[in-house]
Amino acid sequence: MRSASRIYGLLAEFDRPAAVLDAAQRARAQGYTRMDAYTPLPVEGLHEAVHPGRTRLPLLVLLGGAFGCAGGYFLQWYANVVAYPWNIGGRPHHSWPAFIPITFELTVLCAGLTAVLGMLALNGLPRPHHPLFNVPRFELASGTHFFLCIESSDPRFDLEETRRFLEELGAMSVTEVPELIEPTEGGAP
Amino acid sequence: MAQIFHPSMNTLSKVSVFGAVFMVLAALWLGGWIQRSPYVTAVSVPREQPVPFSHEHHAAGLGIDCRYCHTSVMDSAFAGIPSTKTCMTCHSQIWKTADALAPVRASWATGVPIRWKRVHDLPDFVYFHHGIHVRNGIGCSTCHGRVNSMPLTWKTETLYMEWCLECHRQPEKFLRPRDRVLDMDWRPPADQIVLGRGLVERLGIAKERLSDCSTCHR
Amino acid sequence: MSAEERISPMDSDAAAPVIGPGHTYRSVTEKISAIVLHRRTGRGWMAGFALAFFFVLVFFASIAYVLARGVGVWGINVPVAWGFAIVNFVWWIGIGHAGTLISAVLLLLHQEWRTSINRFAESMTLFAVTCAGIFPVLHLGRPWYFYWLAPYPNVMSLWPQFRSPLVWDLFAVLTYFAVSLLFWYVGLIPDLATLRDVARNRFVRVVYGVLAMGWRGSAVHWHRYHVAYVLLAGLATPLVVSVHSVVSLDFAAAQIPGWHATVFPPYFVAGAIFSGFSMVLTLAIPVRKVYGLEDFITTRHLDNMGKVLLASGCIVAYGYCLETFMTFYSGDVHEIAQANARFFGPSAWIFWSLIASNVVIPQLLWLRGIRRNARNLFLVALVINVGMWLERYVIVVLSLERSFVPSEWGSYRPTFWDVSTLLGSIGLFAALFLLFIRLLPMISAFEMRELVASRRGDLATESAEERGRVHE
Amino acid sequence: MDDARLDSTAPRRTRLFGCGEGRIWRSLDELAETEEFAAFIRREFPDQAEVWQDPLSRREFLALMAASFGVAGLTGCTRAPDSEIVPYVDPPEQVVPGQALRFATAMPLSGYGRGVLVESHLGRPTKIEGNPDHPASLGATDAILQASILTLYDPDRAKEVLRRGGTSTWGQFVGEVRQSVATFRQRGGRGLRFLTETVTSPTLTRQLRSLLEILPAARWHHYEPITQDSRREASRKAFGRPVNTIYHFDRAARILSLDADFLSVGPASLRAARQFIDARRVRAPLEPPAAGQSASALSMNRLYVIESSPSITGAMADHRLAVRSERVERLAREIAARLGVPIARSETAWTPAEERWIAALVADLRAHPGESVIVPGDFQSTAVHVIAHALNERLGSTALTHVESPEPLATGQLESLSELVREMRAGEVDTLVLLGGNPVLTAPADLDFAEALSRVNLRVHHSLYYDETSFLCHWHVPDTHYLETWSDVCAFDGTVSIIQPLIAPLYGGKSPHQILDLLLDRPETDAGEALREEWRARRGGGGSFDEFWRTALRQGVVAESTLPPVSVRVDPAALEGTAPPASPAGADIEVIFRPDPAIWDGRFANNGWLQELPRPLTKLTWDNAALVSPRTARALGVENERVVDLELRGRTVRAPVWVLPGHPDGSVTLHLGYGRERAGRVGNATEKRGGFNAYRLRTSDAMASGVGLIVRPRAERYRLACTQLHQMLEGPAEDLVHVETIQQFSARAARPLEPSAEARRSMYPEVDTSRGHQWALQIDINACVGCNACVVACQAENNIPVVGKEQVLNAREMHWLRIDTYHAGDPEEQPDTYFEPVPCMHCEKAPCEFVCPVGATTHSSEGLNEMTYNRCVGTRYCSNNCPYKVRRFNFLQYSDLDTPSLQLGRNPDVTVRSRGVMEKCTYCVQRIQRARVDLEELAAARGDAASPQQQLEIHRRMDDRLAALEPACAQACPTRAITFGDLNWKTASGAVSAVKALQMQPHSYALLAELNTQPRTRYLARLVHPNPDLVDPLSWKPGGGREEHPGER
Repeated sequence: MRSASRIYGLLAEFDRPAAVLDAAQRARAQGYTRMDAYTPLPVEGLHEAVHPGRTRLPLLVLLGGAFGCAGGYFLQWYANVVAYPWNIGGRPHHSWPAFIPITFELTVLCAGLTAVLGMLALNGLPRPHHPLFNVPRFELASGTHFFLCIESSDPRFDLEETRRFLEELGAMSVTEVPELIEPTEGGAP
Repeated sequence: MAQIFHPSMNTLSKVSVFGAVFMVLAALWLGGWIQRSPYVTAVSVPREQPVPFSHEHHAAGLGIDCRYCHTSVMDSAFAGIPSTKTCMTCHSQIWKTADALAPVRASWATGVPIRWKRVHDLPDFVYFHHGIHVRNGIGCSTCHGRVNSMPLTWKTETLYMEWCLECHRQPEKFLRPRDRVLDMDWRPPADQIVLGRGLVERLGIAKERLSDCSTCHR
Repeated sequence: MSAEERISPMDSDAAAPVIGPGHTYRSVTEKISAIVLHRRTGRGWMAGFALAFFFVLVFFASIAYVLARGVGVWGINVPVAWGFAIVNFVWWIGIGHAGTLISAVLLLLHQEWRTSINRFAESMTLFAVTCAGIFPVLHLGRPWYFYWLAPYPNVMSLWPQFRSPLVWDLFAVLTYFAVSLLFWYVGLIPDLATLRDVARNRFVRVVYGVLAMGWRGSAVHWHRYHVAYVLLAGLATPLVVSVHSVVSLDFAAAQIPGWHATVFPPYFVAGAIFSGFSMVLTLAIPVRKVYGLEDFITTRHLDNMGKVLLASGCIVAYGYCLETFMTFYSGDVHEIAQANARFFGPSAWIFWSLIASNVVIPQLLWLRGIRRNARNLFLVALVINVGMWLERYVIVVLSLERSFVPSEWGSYRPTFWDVSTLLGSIGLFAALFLLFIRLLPMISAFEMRELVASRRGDLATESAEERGRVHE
Repeated sequence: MDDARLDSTAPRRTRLFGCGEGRIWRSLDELAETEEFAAFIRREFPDQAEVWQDPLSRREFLALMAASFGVAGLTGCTRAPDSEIVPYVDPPEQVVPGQALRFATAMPLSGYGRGVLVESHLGRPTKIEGNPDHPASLGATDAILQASILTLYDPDRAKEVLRRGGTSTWGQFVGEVRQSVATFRQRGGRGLRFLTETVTSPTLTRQLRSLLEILPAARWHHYEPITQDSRREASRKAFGRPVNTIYHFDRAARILSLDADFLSVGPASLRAARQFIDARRVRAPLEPPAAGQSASALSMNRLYVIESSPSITGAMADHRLAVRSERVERLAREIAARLGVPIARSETAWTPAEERWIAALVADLRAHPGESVIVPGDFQSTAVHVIAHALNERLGSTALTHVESPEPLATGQLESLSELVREMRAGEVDTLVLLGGNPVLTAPADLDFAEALSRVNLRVHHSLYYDETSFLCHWHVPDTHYLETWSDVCAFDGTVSIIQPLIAPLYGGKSPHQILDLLLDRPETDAGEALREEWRARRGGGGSFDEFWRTALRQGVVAESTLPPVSVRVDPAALEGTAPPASPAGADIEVIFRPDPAIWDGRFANNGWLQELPRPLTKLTWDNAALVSPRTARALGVENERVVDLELRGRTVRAPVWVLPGHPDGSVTLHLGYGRERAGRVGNATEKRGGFNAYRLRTSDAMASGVGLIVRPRAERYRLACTQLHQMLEGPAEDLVHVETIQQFSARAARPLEPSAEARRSMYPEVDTSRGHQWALQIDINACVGCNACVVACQAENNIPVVGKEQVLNAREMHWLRIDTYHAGDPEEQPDTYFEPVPCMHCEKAPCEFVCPVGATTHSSEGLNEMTYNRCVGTRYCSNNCPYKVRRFNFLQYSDLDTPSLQLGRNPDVTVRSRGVMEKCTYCVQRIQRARVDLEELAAARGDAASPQQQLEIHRRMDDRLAALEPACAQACPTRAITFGDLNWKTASGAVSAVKALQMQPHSYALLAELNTQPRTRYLARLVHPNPDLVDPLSWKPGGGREEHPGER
């Protein structure tokens, strides 16, 4: 494939979580907005640094749970009261206490599914292919090393200056992350 | 390290994860659709018979009464299939040499019955009583369609339980006066519901009973 | 035993560490992934898997035979219409409770010692529930209609009868399986990514790469990941309580003496935890030994699990007492006759051996010597596993043998096929578990790294308590 | 069990046919080996069902695989297979497809007939009911009558004429017989002998007589293993002429049975049961009892039973005395003497208890002259019969009459057989024609009939099965089942029934009439000819014969054929003649022989329904056993299922022991008819089932009982399939059976047995049961004699499969209706015994329903607890949660779907259940549906009816239709213990239905009422009428009367 003619961003490597956290905070102070950190373990506070804001996930889960709850109860009510009301051992058709367990289970099921699928969706996963994987050392991001990536789409991004900035942050190394362009999209400038 | 995956995998994987749900639903829907398709139900699929008997000709054309052949339809569980003798009452006089009727004559001569193909076949665990349906005013055509227009007989209803229940839950929608049950051209009048309610009332039909399991299954 | 030796010089009052000293991100990562990627398949594993697989074949053969001839090949009869199948079902479901409990509850309680065992427990849960799920279908007179328990539009316009605890079961067990699966898989994603990146063989990379879903450890992802994980834990906690409660309702909702008891839900849940933890120990202790994981699964873990075992065991014992008390307190002649049959009847030996293994023997766990000695703990756990199976046998079978009308009192004798299905399911469980430890990281690597980080004070936000431990 | 058949008949057969014929018997045995084993595997009878070998289950297996995959499986049914309709070519009259016809006929058993009505679907008999117009049936049936339909379709019946065990044809037989007849004519019939069972058929008698006229030197013998010789001899001695004594229990206030099991044995047992119970029915007036309400208003007969082996008659007794058989005559003499009959009493020391018992009895009898009756047992000596006759005469009993015996042969049957055997030994018999019977099996062992038989040159056997006797005969001709043939038969009182065929012989059988016609050198016809001819002759002129014939066939009895009563007086000489029996050495044990309650003398051994029928009292199936009392068992050091060697007069059999509370001490009861070698695949004795052959101990001097039995316990055990292991009425069981004296009953007639409706209010809203039909069943356990008729009737009506001993051993029997039997009191002494039939309770608040996940068991708007087989997935949860455990599960494929003949006999209105579904009593819902069709028609008619009179008329017809609606159990019941009906129904006269009236009785109660399942099936308490001289009626309690029952010695 064609060599990297467009840059996805600059990738700085650190060996300690504290370092990358510090770097991210400084970068934000510097006014960088489009960046992300990649770590082999969740680092507390890091996401505020790289990308302030709260996730909508809990809301989604709540909605999912509500759907499961209502749907579950409706299902049972419809089946045993509306669709084919049987006389079952003299019990009322609408035996609501008997409908509770399944209502509960379906609530949990839907909420759980929403939590996971929502998390994936919001994270844009699955995404097996990503420019960062072009960087050979990035494979350490899932094991031992900590990375900060300032993306070229950042308004303040300037290849030279940003590289210098990152090196000042005490990165072990700073690498360009090439973005690959599909041949079908025609040549780049 | 190089990329492990081609960029197209991104779309592919997303689709496969988030589309799975819809695929399952589609499969279920397909199942239901096949179950109700003529392939399974044989609805409106004419049935080949050893003798190409035409209800159209006999009932509509010659105006023979249903009960002439289906003798026990009014009072027995089983409507009755005409014996070879019944056929021969006429066909010993007319069409004596018609090739189509050769099997009938053979049966009469040898005493070996004709083996008709069943068109309306219920599972063995369903107990259907023709007599009570006819007497309470369920017309032939309600379940069998306009048989008098069928050269070869076919099913016009699925005979699925859901179909039976339509009527067993709301008989008033389908009942007719008893003297009209044989009427092939019966159309429900505008005030069918009123008429039906009246009939249910007069015949003392216990509606709640009609959807008891033991009404049809024993 | 090397772990014990290593920690023995420390004063035994201080809590033992949850991870051996001197571990770095690299050491943890490599040690865990090596078991999967580099280490050669050991002879022990091979032998174990061969044995397990033999029983898997036995299982499949038995299933085929049962399907072909009917459940009559088992010892069941009237009055004892439920036999081994249901006993096994309840037993496996019970075992399947430790996983979610450890992962979810202990997570919410910030018990960091859970880290090195939760993956184990969760996987075990999945396999146990898988085994459990087979029996309810298999025990049907006409298994090929099992899907009639599920609500779906059909040409009969019929629906399930939602007052039946069996339908509750269906939903509870399926939900539990689904949620446990999600929980387990979500937990695996970062480790799969690790394996993807550590692996060298292209095929292996592709496989783990697909499973990892392109995880790249983004801080934002980590955040949402954490939220989702905690939410799941929050959902799973009531779920785990509900599932065995629902299972217990199969009996409590019925009216025959020995089943109709309001105490069942709580004490079934306790029993589930009891059996679940004992099974975790039964698996963890040998694996720990074989793969030399003593400094990941330390004596601290054994100790804690021993304590949980003891606690839940006491609750179960309380359940037995209460059940018996209520029997005589109610003054119901049938209940009392039932109890007498249990205590002194022809099958009394089963009841008493259950008491021995679930109530008496677990009392040994009061002794630290037992809790902290892997071998002893292992033996106790084994006994409890058996005891919990017996408990279900007593509830299901003994109750049915003596119901209301003496003319229909009966007895139950298991047949070859009863036993073969039980052993077969154990074989299936073992086989699945062996495959798991061979193919997937059996310890959560990223959480271990968190431990390392907190120990080394690598985290910017490190608390005094953590720093304290760093200087041990 | 096996060396009970040490001398296998195979070697004898070589001797018979010489070495030349050896091949035959060897091949025969090979046949026995291979075919029967193949049959086991083919599961034509379900025992040891090897379903894996069963093609059906393989199909199922594939089907289920297909169903579990594949989308079409979603609704559980794939494409419907193409099926066909095959109409008649030329339809018979009156046959309407889908509607059943009923024909009247009669079943002969031991010579005497009981009238039946047979239901027939498209020419296939499917169900047998009693004929109300027949004196011996009164509309009732017993287990054997009900089960006889299965014998009709039995695939093991003889199917072809056999000559020396090899296939032959009727034609060849005819040829050979015609030749030999010719030779006999020249010889005047010398050397020709006929052996029949008891015969009362006028036509058969006439045929035989006319044959004997032609062949004066020929002889006609008769023999029946369950013989009534003592009755015959006694009537000859006492009255000087052969008469049948007919007891009218409805006229008796005090009944004493001298070892007579009149409720279950004998040609009049059904009538006896009906009359006996009718005189015991007690009903409180429906309106609150008046002040004067007292026991006097509630009268009831009192039954004393002295018996040597527990019987259902004994179980119904108000006072029962269990003694060894030899003591019965001494007791009889004592009682007779005290009542002033001039007779020698035997020197016997009575225990104080016995003394009290006798005194009380004598006083009671004396106090009721005229309305007391003494019934002697068939298994007692002639003397006892004579004494009974004398006593009845002395007491001037009006509860019995006498009629001429309809039997043509007056000679005792044992005597007759012994003479035949003597002649055979002497070589005077050249040709022996055995019409029915199986003497090789049933003849007294000391006669060694088989050996004698081998000295006869030509042996012809005519019977339903190719049995032990047929095996030793040159010719075997298959007999016709009584539903396949024309014949006639007398009832106990001489009333004649015409037996008419409902179906052409399935297996080409020939009736005895045809065989005799053949011997008479008459043209070959069907038996009907001989019959009509006979009756033309008998009837003489006047009126059209066809008319007479049609009426006789329609009603099932020949008009005015009942014999008139004859007045007889006891000849005093008869009393002097009899000497008191020498009292035997007390120590040695007595053996009692009785017919098996189900398979009778063994002729029904191949009938699966009867084999699997839990015997009254013992609840054993598929086997007989050596029945002993608990005390005797302890004395012998044996327990249930222990195998013992029984030796009598040097002959030995090996039998398993069964301990039976209520059995007299010091004696052992053996049931006959088991240990068969050539009964068929169901009845043949094997290692695992089929019992032992008690005939091997039975000698001509010990036909009913004999002293001197030696019991040797062995090491091994033999598993017996018992369907009720816990029979003691104690602990939780106590409330299941309510028993009280009529004094206690009338004392609390107003007070119901149950907690008030208030106390039983449910948490759930009451279901509205005020509209439509609301079905209910009331079982009067005071009327239930535990005869099992209902159980088999239910099995026949509802296509209930036979599961075989192995399955019964695992408590998997399928009977929808079981008769629980409970003992109250100390089992060591003589406990009371109570019967309680238990069908489905059809609970309003059914515990089985709410646990079913798929709604396969639901509640109908008419209160039926419906079981929908085709929805059932088989979780068995309903069975677990049923407090009454009345549900039955098809653990394997029990219904035989392969044997064509068995399918013919099935009830087309009831689904044949497949493997894996639950089933249970449905109140015979198929009958309810049939009735509903008629009722709806009538309802519509009533809607149209113009005048109130018309409406009332139609209402009456609806009443009748409802009255005719009975489940099979109720219809079969000899004592009308079961009442079915509509709780909401009001008759034209405004009265409530019978069942409603019974439910309002103060002694009506529900089982396990404390569970508040609100059953539709309810019970009426058992009432007893003890003698106040023996026990205080007000403080009486079940089993409490124990000390009044003196133990033996």
